Amino acid sequence: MNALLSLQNISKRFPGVLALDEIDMELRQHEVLGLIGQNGSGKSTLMKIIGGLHQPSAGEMRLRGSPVRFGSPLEAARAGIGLVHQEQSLIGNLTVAENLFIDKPTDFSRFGFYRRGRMNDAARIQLEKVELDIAPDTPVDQLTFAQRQMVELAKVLSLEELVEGHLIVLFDEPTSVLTPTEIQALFRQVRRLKMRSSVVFISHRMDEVLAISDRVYVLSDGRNVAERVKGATDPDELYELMVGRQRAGSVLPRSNPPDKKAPKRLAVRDLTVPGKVEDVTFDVASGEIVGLIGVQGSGAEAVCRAIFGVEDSHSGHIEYEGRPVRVSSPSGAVGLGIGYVPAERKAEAMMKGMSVCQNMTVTFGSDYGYGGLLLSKRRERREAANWVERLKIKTPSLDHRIDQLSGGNQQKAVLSKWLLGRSLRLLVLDHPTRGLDPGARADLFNAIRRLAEEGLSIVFVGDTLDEMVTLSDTILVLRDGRLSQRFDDVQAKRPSEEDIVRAMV
Amino acid sequence: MTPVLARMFPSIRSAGDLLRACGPAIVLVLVFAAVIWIAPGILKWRAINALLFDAAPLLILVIGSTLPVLLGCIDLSAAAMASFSAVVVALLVPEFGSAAVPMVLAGAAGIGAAQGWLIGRLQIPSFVMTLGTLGLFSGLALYLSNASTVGLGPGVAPLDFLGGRTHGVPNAFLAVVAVWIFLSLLLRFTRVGRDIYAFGASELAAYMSGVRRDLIRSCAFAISSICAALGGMMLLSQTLYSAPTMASNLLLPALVGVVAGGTAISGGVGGLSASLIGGLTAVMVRVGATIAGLPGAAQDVAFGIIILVAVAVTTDRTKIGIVK
Amino acid sequence: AAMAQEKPKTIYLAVGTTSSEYWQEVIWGAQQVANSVGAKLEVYESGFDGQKHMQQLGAILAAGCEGCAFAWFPDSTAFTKAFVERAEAGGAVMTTMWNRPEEIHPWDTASDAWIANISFDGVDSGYQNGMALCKAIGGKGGIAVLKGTPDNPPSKQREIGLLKAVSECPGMTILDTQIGNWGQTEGQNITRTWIARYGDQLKGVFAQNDGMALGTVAALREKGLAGKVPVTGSDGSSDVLKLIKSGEMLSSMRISSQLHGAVAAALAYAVASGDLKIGDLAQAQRDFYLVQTLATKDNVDAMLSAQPNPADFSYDALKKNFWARSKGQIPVGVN
Amino acid sequence: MTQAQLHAHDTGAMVSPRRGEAGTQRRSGHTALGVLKSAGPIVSLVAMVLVFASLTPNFVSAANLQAILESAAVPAVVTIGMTFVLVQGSIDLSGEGVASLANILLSILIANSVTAHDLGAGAIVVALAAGLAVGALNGTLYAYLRMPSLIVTLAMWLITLGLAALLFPSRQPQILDGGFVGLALHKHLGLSALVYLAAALALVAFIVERRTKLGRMGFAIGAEEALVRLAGVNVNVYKVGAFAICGCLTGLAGILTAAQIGVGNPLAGEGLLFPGIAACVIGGTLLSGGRGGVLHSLVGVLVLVTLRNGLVQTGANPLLQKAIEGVVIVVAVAASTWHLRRKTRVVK
Ligand SMILES: Nc1ncnc2c1ncn2[C@@H]1O[C@H](COP(=O)(O)OP(=O)(O)OP(=O)(O)O)[C@@H](O)[C@H]1O
Ligand SMILES: Nc1ncnc2c1ncn2[C@@H]1O[C@H](COP(=O)(O)OP(=O)(O)OP(=O)(O)O)[C@@H](O)[C@H]1O
Ligand SMILES: [Mg+2]
Ligand SMILES: [Mg+2]
Repeated sequence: MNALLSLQNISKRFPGVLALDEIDMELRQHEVLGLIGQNGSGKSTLMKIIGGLHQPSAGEMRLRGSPVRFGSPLEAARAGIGLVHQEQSLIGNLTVAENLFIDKPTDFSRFGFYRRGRMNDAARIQLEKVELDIAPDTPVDQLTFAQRQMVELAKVLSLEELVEGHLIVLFDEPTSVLTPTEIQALFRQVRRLKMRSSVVFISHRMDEVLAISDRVYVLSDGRNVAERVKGATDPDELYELMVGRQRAGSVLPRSNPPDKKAPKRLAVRDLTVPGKVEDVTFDVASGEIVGLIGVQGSGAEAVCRAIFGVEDSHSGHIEYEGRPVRVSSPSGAVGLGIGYVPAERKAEAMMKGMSVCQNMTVTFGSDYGYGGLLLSKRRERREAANWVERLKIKTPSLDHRIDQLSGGNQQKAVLSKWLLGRSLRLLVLDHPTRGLDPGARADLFNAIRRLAEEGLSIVFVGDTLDEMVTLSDTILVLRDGRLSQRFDDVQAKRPSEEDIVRAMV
Repeated sequence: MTPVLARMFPSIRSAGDLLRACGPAIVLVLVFAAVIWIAPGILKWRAINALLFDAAPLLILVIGSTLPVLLGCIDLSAAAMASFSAVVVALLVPEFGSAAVPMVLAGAAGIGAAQGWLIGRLQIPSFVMTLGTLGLFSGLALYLSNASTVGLGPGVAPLDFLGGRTHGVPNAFLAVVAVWIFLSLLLRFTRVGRDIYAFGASELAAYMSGVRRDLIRSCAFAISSICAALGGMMLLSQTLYSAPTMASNLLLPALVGVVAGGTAISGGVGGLSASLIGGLTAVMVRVGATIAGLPGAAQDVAFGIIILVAVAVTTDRTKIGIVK
Repeated sequence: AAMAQEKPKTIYLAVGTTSSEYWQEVIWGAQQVANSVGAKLEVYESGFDGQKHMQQLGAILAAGCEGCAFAWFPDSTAFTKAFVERAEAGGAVMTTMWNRPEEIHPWDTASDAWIANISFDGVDSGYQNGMALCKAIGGKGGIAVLKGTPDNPPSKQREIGLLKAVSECPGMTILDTQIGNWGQTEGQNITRTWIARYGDQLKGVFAQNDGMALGTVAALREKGLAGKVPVTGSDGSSDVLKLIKSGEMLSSMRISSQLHGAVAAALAYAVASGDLKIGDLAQAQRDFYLVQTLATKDNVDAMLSAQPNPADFSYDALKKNFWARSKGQIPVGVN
Repeated sequence: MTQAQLHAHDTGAMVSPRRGEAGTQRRSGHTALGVLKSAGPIVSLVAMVLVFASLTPNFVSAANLQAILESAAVPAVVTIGMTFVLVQGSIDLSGEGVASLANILLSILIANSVTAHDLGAGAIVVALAAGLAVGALNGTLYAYLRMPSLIVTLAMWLITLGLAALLFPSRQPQILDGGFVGLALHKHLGLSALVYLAAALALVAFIVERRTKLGRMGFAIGAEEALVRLAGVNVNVYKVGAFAICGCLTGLAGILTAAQIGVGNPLAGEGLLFPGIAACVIGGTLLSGGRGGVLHSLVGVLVLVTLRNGLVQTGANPLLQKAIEGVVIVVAVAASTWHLRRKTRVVK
């Protein structure tokens, strides 16, 4: 087989970090290449190098046998290379059409003036490919999250018309925020694309990777550790190659079921968030893990945010440890011993530019000081170090900048911000595993499980049914903002996934 | 670096970091050296002493203005507040004597806190809010003083103190140092200080971590206002006359001082020592330009160019992702 | 102060800005004095920021300035006392221009250093312009008043003078008073609004300085009213003199700015060099107005053609009698 | 059951309709609510006119409307330029210096009473070029050296003001070029050429803002600069472009001031800056960038000019006018952004 794109000894060094360490890779024509690896193993960096966003520190990249070097995404696009980023990359106040062609060589502007008619016509063709029925001049910030993801897809597909010849399309974790329907639509497109292109596909879900890829590379610590051909491997082997330990039993079973007679930690009565949630009622016992699930937009996220006091308005009664409370701001919630890990880690949970330690101690650091006002840096550092060890947070030091950690480790640091609080009694987790590799996810689940056993109550919104069933003691299913069903004692009598799905629709 | 130093300054990890951290101080030393080279007479204790005395009002404003900037906000009203409180003190002294001073400081704190609180409640940019209060304070200062200078007799103990010297050191400068030490301790060792930096680094993340942002914003703006009022009183103690516009021109030099020290206008990075250095740099540049005998307009040009150079050298671009 | 017999090599002059004709002429006058004694003139500009002048004075004194000669502009009356006291503490001598609080004088405050305060009679300016206006509108009708920065003494004095004129010209009434902050654009915008508001009722405009008067004339021109509605200013700058000549303006109080700078510099130099002793000076020599002339159509040609002769502003020429063109002592309780 | 099968299962689960589907929905500006929201500043303008009209009958006369429009012309030009910078989330404080510099350059180069030059239109070109150059330099320092725009332009303010003072030929040059001064004097339908010029500029700026890459990328940079960079767009070019436009228009404002007064003034820019920024923000342009635009800013200018005019018309205490203006700025901005309030919104 002839290699379309080959990388030889590619290294990438960031200040203080060797992200890629002499990677060799080969992409053939008409193939889908899967790429897996733990958080921080260098997958995105590799994609960005191919896509022209980063330049390698060393090594050579050959396209159809001749060496190439892309100075910008535009140059890469001219060579037929398109990249779907890990994070959404659409610009909210531009139109769909403008976003589609922002990084492409087009002739939609003359003397700096846009020719909107032509651009919108071209955009319509792309939107049809992904079966999206929206006007091309809609500003992107009016789209739903999933619609945007489809626009991202259309954005890369538009290379088909703009560039002659064979394409290379790079997907960096496109599925982590998609629903299964959308994943199927994506896969259909990928299979269609194979006719005239080669695809690199990154995901943390082994089964997805196996379902779509012809070949799989496994990255670890910036090195290429294995290559497997489809059919000659299975998810467990891939997992092992990636994480380096057995998959089975990675999440520990619960040792002591929550005490049903224990006092209620939280009682939510008739919670209504206008336009999102209606009359939701449930209890959380101490030490209980309550999983909330529903399709996107079913209100689970709004319930979490209302409990933490960040919904702009809500009605209903919330009782906390037997007392009626009105939580109207996060500081109020924190005062009650409630913590919240939001889904939007980058924007809402992490103070970029500050150190791991500073991020961990922002909320409860003063508990380790004197009188709640004076700080003791020594004591709080000791406590932070303690949690770094307990959660196995991979960081060079406590003073490393948090945004330079891998996603999973960022998530663990964010989680430990709450765990530092001695007074924390209820932790609300909103999609805490989004973007985490399987190993990190298992670590996180084990940590959560352990904390629940110690008496912390947890409200949890997960990514997949599997997660919910693995972790929850009680599962509440939300449909269109209302509670449609509850499953008790999940760990003892596992509900079938069909049952749960039925309650969701 | 030795482990001890590394512990004390965790953010300094390489020679580049060190250079950048010391950049503002190096700029100050260079400017000072240039001034000494032009006019060796400046090295006399009396001369330095007089300079510090003059610099005190500006320095205290620079220190106060730093807190809103650490949040990523800006307080354009500080200089107007300084004039306003000087006028109000002068008007209140005949009635209340020395008590006028603490009264006005308390009032300034209240007004500053209200300002900070309103920024949060109304959700309008601090630039706009304080532009509005800038107009408000200067208008009120004109109105209350009936647009005239108000003389201040002797015998107002706090102001006499500010205008005096202890062991030859100007008390106004001692006050600056005291405020600087107090606020530095506050920023470094208390929860308020930590929250201010957290707020500056990411307001949303800090809010979601339980930082009481209205409270923090109110604190920062209250401190800024108190410092401004104190600056106004220092000025008053020097001139013994208050005028409704006497400190208005300190707005820009104060901002220059904050930024020239390396405090990022986007918040979260920098501190009071930086501001003190920046403020002293701003003062020394003016002194240098004066002593060098540059014509007035050329002094402004030189000042502008030095600001550009100083900021170009000292801005820590690694910590600010996107510069606005 | 140290009455050093050694002649100062530098004269220090503080000005509000270098961006105006008035101040440029002040500098010119002081420059002639400096040239004639072979001294250097250092000019300090503040942009009307008293703090800036404080720092500059501080820097000069800090570098050592025993017996220095300062001709200083206190940006507002609030700073005057501080300036003269500093000069005294630094062993230097100082004359001041324009701004002095009503209740302090060179003989009662820092009296060893503060030689004199030299100003122009704002009340007289307001009065004469007001009376010219009264005559121009035939003693009857409404006028509007543009004030400078509100806390500035000349602005207040000119208003007092105008009110005196109004009381002597009972048919003339003040329609409105607005603050134009000495600025041209502000004067223009406010006048536009007056024209819209008062229409034909607006018979004249009393602007407290030439800058605002220029703005007023510009606004009147837009409506074809320039020359029909009389406008008065104060300063007597060259462009305003031309407007008076062309009939678009009525009058302006012409002050001799060259003389202002020259006398302030010469007096400072005289004391610093020992030619004059502060103790010998009478009060009328230490706090006085300089003469001024109302520029009107009748005398404007002469004013426009007059070229200042540097020789008239040399130190020796002035030294014959520093007070030759004094209008007399500033009345007590006034500034 | 493998996860792949699971996904196949809940395929059905995920097809339930989502809330807030944009589907066939068009622009927010076309919905009634959208119109009302972006009309906030206009509503405040109308309310202000009504209040003043009820206080003094003269307020709504043709003559006064002309006065308002004439007074709004120069601030409008400044504000249009400023909008391009603010929309990107940066700020330009150098306006007063740049306008002063352009003003003095023009008036010493055009036929005048002080210098011997008479470049005619060439003087306008030189003055505009100076504005453009300073703007481009601002943009370059900001974009390429990554210095905060606030401090770059603050320094440039001092520098340009100093240069204007150095260029000042010791007497205010009276402009003798009749055609140039005529710009402000000759009236069509009661309005001078300056008003038409400002209106035409607003139209051109509006087209640039909506229809060109420079305009659209400005909005994008203000909203999501990191993403725009990620898309490989050369952000710096657009930043420099915006500052150059701002500098050029500010220079133009200085030139127009010269036409209005008929004399050159090295302090011509005084008082242009903060009201200009306030006007943008009152009109609904966010200091944080990404929202607002030229038309918004024009409404803001009208609000401020109308307020000043109205305060004079109604005879408010002149000493308190600044204070009243301050309060109105705060109230107007709060009112025009009230609908954006969210607990999780960040406004700095
Ligand atoms: N711009 C950067 N500056 C410094 N270090 C970086 C930068 N980008 C990535 N890194 C570092 O490079 C390494 C690889 O990161 P990369 O994003 O490629 O990982 P990944 O495999 O995509 O992880 P994930 O599964 O979490 O997306 C990490 O250690 C990361 O901290
Ligand atoms: N229902 C609402 N709709 C829109 N905006 C709101 C609403 N409630 C509050 N806000 C805005 O959100 C801001 C934050 O309000 P909140 O009370 O949650 O926080 P806070 O007062 O800053 O917290 P703390 O009390 O801890 O200081 C308010 O200042 C207000 O402007
Ligand atoms: Mg990645
Ligand atoms: Mg609150």
